[in-house]
This record gives sequence, structure tokens and C-alpha cells, in this order.
Amino acid sequence: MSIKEILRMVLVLTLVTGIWGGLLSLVKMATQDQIEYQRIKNVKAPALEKALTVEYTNDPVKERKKIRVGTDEAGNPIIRNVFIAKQNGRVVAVALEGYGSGYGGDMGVMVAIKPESNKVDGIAVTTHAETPGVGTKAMKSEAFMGQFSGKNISASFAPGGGIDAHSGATYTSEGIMQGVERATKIFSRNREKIL
Amino acid sequence: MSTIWQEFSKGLWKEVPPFRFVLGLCPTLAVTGKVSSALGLGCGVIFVLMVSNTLISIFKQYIPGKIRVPVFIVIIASAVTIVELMMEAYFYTLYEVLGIWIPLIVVNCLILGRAEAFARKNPVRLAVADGAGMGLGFTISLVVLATFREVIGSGTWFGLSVLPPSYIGFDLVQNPPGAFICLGLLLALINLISAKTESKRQEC
Amino acid sequence: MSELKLTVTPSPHVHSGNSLTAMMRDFTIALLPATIFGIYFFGADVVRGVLIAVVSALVWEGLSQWLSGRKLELGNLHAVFSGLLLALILPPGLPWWTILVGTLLMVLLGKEVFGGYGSNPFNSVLVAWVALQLSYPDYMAQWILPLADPATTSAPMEVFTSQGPAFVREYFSYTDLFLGRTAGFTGQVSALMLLIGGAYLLWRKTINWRIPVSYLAGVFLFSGVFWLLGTGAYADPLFHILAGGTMISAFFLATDLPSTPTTPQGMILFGLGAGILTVIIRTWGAWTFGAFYAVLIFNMFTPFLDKIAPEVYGR
Amino acid sequence: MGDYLLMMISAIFANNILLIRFLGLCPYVGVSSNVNSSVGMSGAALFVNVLASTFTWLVYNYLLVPFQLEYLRTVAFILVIASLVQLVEIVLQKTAPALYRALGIYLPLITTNCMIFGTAVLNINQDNAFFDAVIYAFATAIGFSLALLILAGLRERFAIGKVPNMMNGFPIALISAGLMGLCFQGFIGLGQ
Repeated sequence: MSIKEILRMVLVLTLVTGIWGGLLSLVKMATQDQIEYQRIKNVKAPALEKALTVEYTNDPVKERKKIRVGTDEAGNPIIRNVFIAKQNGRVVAVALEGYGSGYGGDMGVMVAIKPESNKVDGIAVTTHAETPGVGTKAMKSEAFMGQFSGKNISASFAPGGGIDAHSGATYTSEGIMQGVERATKIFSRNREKIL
Repeated sequence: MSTIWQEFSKGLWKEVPPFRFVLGLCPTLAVTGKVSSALGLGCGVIFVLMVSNTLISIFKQYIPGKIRVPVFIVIIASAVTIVELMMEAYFYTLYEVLGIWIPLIVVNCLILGRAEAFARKNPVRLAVADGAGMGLGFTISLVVLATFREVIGSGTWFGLSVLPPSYIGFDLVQNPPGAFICLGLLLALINLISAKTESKRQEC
Repeated sequence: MSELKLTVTPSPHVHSGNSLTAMMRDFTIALLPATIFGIYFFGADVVRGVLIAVVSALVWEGLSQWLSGRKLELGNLHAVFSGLLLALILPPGLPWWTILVGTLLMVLLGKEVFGGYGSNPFNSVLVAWVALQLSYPDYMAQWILPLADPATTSAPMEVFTSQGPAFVREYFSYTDLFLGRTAGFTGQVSALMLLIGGAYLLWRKTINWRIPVSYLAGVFLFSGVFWLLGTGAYADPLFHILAGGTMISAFFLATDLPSTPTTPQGMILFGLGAGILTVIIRTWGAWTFGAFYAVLIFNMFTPFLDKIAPEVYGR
Repeated sequence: MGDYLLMMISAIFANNILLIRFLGLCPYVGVSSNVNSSVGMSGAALFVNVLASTFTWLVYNYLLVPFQLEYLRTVAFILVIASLVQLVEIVLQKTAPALYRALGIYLPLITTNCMIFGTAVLNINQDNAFFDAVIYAFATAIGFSLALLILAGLRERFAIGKVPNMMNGFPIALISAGLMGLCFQGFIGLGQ
């Protein structure tokens, strides 16, 4: 194999990967926002619709805001999405996720808050790894999940506070309470940024 | 013109994949539970096959023989990534249903097989025709198999009910073992048909 | 081309139709006690199920042989026997059309695609049963009430897999299990009737003793070990022998000639293995009737078990 | 340890990579016509599958994730696998000629074996930790080998049987695979 041949091979491979890599990153950039929208729409929207009981006319997924809620161990900022529900241009509710630890690990809870009255509008579980038929009983129970609605956000939602756990599903109930507690606190701290 | 037509049409019956040309079996079985997912994957394969055939045919004299396979793979894998990104952005439900089978288009032997056997030896227009024909043949095959499995298995076609509501779906054909059995029976049927037509041709 | 091959072929080595016919006749006769008992016990549903299964098996087999241009071989009684056997392992009140689907799958997938009886690597009756189980799980768990005042409408093995061994002892006595006074499919309820049939087959030398004996031993010993290790968590070995289709598997399903080994060692390993797997699936798996799955799974290993030692003659 | 065992049983039987997940079919019908070549293929697949999953996991988690290049996964994995196969071929030829002779002809087939690529992607999709990923790759390859060997055993029987003409070859292999899949359904519930 001559040097010329090897050089040609290297050149061709570099060119091919370079051109395609550039093209791919272009496609990636062009589709990035759309992909993020679709992901949120398909993963979070069902819970979002359940948590929002007020009437609204916009697409809260489209009108979402990103807020910085803190930093992780490595010092990178933690960014959360806040979904804004509007009726005829007026903000009627905002929804954001808080995480608590249930029986099977972390669970996400979507909490909708009415900023005018500072009351919880509704909550719904987004992601969880609870035992089917045991822990899931709590998140399906109207009596348990309904307790949060109408409570002022300054109240304590943490376990041991004013919320009764669903019997037989204590860990899951406490996970949900923790999630709501954290979400409401994030809202209170970042109220100006969100609205 | 006639040769372009020939290269295009061979993919539709004479060498139709994956029936005559048993390449790309894995997705054939995996995505044919529903007509919609079969069609979705088929379109992805058509796109990748046309892109790879076209590019390889255009640049065939610049690709050194010794590294042609890596170059082909890079081209194919990049085309697949484009399909992946596009599907996630604009057809999210389909993207979720197809899941792992979109990246797996890369290792679909059909695509590398056409690059190796056809595109690197033929002019661009023929390579395009070949890619379109093979891709279309593959898609039609998937849809045919999916039609059978979806109608018998759940009484629907493309999500619309086509059988009376009292029909109780025959779950076996929707399950993985049923996929193998259906494809096996379909291949046997094609064997039978071609044996019949060939013996007729000999009689003439 | 194939005529010139001098190779050892898989069993059965039946070349005149007569001995196959005689064998199938014996098998059919051996199933009669259980069938008659089932009719007495469950009533007209069993008659209906058996008639539909046998007639449709004959029709499907005749059609497929005629369509593929082969000689009609309905006289060898294999269709009659396998139709009857399938009817006996299905719930008595199954809708008529599911029985038709079952016999079609039995004839087509179990047998004809491989070239007819003798070439099938899987037990055709079990292929049909598993396919029905997978397709119509709801129908396959609907039992008829056998007695005016039943303790439970579930089959004994169902009670075991869903509620655990403690409940089994509460609902079923050994006498009930042995005589067959429980819910279930026809060919499972009476261990006694199946034992009579099995004894007839052994006396007529239609089946080799190795598979049924080693199968029952496998079930008994394996479940016995776990029962001794932890009473309460595991069912006792006698229950495993009497319930859940163990008997019909031992004498009628695991003895299907084409799909089981032909060497003495192979047969013993087949029986032991399938017996152990039966208990494993019942105890830890998802299926109530692990006996059928276990036999079918071991059908897959027959070619390897056959390689262990040379062929036994005069089986 | 118990968790690894359950994971392996599940990956080998109830979620068999080939019969239930449909990965690796081309070599399955291609080389399963006799037992000896199936053994060779199984060995090669096991070897490459474990290596490929190890390397792709490392590449993904230590190269693609830190630079936020996850979307290049497909390209990166296929390149890693292709070059890995080449490397294995060269190393084996130099260091273990006997093994190379046994596995050699199957190695090129492995690049386009969807099982290798599929296992690598599944490991990422399932968020497997490093050691889990290696065990998972090992178990899927064992499941693949098991299915391959059983089918080879059955097909050796068909060769001397009387399978109808129209069923010969692929049709009967696929139908047998389907019936084997039915058998493997019996393992559901074990190891989960």
C-alpha cells in the first residue's frame, strides 16, 4: 500500500464523517425545539391536563418557562419547566413538577397552582415506579388526591402535615406529599420569575 | 427508460424483499403487528435506502475499495439518524411505537446489501430506481403481512374496525410466536405460487 | 433422491398403516374411561366438545391431505385420537368455534406443515392447547360447576397458583382429587380414570414405561424435596401428582412417539426433566397448567436427548 | 447476586432475544441448518456481544453523554461494533489461530447481526448500569445460542423427514421458530 493510497483513505473517511457530522448537527439543531416540545407533550401533558382543573384557552406546553431552581452536586444548574395556563391572555394557573421519593424510587408530581388566590388547583402523578395495585391505589384515589385541591400554598404538605396518607399505601402517599411540598416551595421562591 | 423500469420493478415481485430475498427479517416480524407501524418503518427504510444508494452511486469512484464498508456504514447510519430525529420531532407516537427498530434500520441487511451488490457498481439513475423499488417492495411486504396480522389478530385495519364487533381477536397472530408462523406460512404460499407459475411457463 | 438415503430416521418406524392404526386404537380406548366419567360428571357439554373436536379434526386432516395431493390416511385413527385428547384437555364449556380453531391449528401447525404424523417435532395436541391458551385466556379459565354445592368453582391447580398451598388443603380432599370431584377440564379431574387408561396402555405395551414413570417420579421427588424443606410454602407432592393435569401428561401427552426421545436414557431424562419443570412452572411461573408447557418445552430437546445413546429397538 | 440470576433467567427464557424480541434473525435462519455451525456462530456471537456491549456502554456514557452528543448514538455504535469485529478478527488470527479457525467465518456475519447492535441499544434504553449491561449482554447471547441450537437440532431432523416441498427451507424454519416461541411462553413469570 502506497502512502498516497493511505492518505486518500484517510482523506475520504475524514471528509465523509466531517460532512455527515456537520449535516447531522444541522438537522439536530433544526429539530431540537420540536423534539423537546413533543417529549413534554407526550410525557407530561396527560398529567398536566389532569392537574389543571381551571378553564384555559392556550397551550401550556407551548408557553412554558424555564427556571433555575438550584444547582446539583457537580455545580450544573437544575432547570425546571413551568407551564403557564392562560385564559384570554390572563394567567389563571401555573403548573410545575416536584419530586418526592416513594416506595419504588423517585416519583414526579405535577402541581397546578392558581397564582391569584395562592391555592392549589389540582395535582397528578407524572412518573413513578410504585407497585401496581398497592402504591398505585393512592394515586388513583379521589379521596387522597383531592385533599390537596383548594389548600393554600403556604400550608405544609410534607408528611405529618395536614394531609392524611392513603391507608395501605403510606410510602407512596408520602412521596406524593413530598413532591407537592417541594413544588409549592419552588413556586413561592420563584414567583416573580414565573409570572 | 426500460432498464430503469426493470431495476425498479424487480423489487416488487421478482426479488421482493424480504420474501424472495430473505434480508431484513427482524423488523419484518417486529413491526407488523399493526399496519400503521409497518408503513412507518417502511417509509423510513425507503428514505434510508434511496439516500444511501444515491450517494454511494454518485461518489463510487472516490471511495477506495478497502474502506468502502466503513464509508457505507457511516452514510447509512447518518441517514438513519436523520430519520430518527425527524420522526421524534414530527411523528412522536410512531417514534414511541417503533422504538428500538428505528436505529436498527442501520443493521437491516437489505440496505448494506443493496449498497454492496448494486449501488457501487451502477449509474445513479439505476441506483435510485433500485433503491426505490426495493424499498417500496419491502414496505408493501410489511404492509401485506401487517394487514393479515392486524385483521385476524384484532379485527382492525389501520386502526379502523373492519370486522363485526362480535369478532374476538385471534391473539396468537399478534404475539411474537404468531409473527414467525404467519411469515412462515406466507413464504410457503409464495413458494407455492412461484412453483405453479414456473411450471406453467415451462409448459408454454 | 430421498429413496437412496440410508439414514436413521426419527421414530415412529411405522411403515405399514396397520401397526399405527392399532396403536391409535389402543390410545383411544385408553381415553374412554376418562371420557365416560367426564360425560357423567359434566354432562352434555363434554359430548358436544368431543364430537366437535373429533369430527373437525377428521375434516381438517382430510382437507389438508386432499389439497396437498397426498393419500387420505384418516383410517389410521390419529385424527380421532388427537381430537379426543384435545377435547379432554379443554374446559368443557368452551365455545364451539374455539374448538374448531384449536383442531385446525393442531392439524396444520402441529402436523401437516412438517409432513404429517411422524415428522412433527412438537406434540400437535399441545401446540393447539398452548395456542388457544395464548389467544383466548378468558375462555380457557371458565369452568362448569361440577357439583350442586361446590367448595370452589376454580380448578385445584388454579387455587394453588393464585392463593397458595394453604387454601388447597381447605378446599380439596385427596379422595376428591383422586376420584375427580373438582372443577377442571375433563381429562384432569379424575386421576383414577386416567390411571386405568394408563395401565391399559402399559399392559398392551403401546407405551414404554420409562417416560410416564420417570415423569411422575420427577414431579413427586422435586415437589417432595421442596415440601420437606418448607412446609406451608409449597404444596405436597401428592397434590402435584393428582391435580393440574399431571396424569394425562404422563400417560397421553409425554408419550407421543414422534416428539419424544427413542433411547432409554433419553426417555428417562425427558420424563425427569419435564416432571421437574412442571413443578417449577406451577410454583414460580405464571401458568396454572405447567404440566403441558413442561412437556412441550422438552419436545424441543428431543433431538439432543436422542443423541445420548443409540436407538432402542422394539419400542 | 440473586438479582443478576433473575435478570439472566428472564433474558434467556421469557424475553428471549430471538424468539420474543426478534433480534438476530439473519444468522438464525442462515446457519441453523446444522448443529456444528450453530455452535461456532453461538461462540462468536457470545464473544462479540459481551465485548460490544461493554465498549458501546463506555463510549455512550463517557464520550457521548458528557458532550451532549446522544443523537450520534446510532453512528457511534455501529462504528464501534464494526471496528471491534475487525480488531477481534486480527487479534484472534495472531494470537489464537485455532479459535480463529473455529469462529473466523462467522465473524464478518456478526457486524450486521442485529442482536449485537440491538443489545447495545437496549442497554442504553433500559438505563442499565455498567455491570448490569455486561451481564445482560452475556445473557442475551446465551438465549440466542440456546434458540439457535434447538432450531439446528430440529432442522437436522427435518432434513431426513418428509417436509413438503413448499415448506422446505425458510418457511419451516420460521414456523418451528414460532412453535419454539410458544414453548418459551411457558417460562413467563420465571425470573421476574
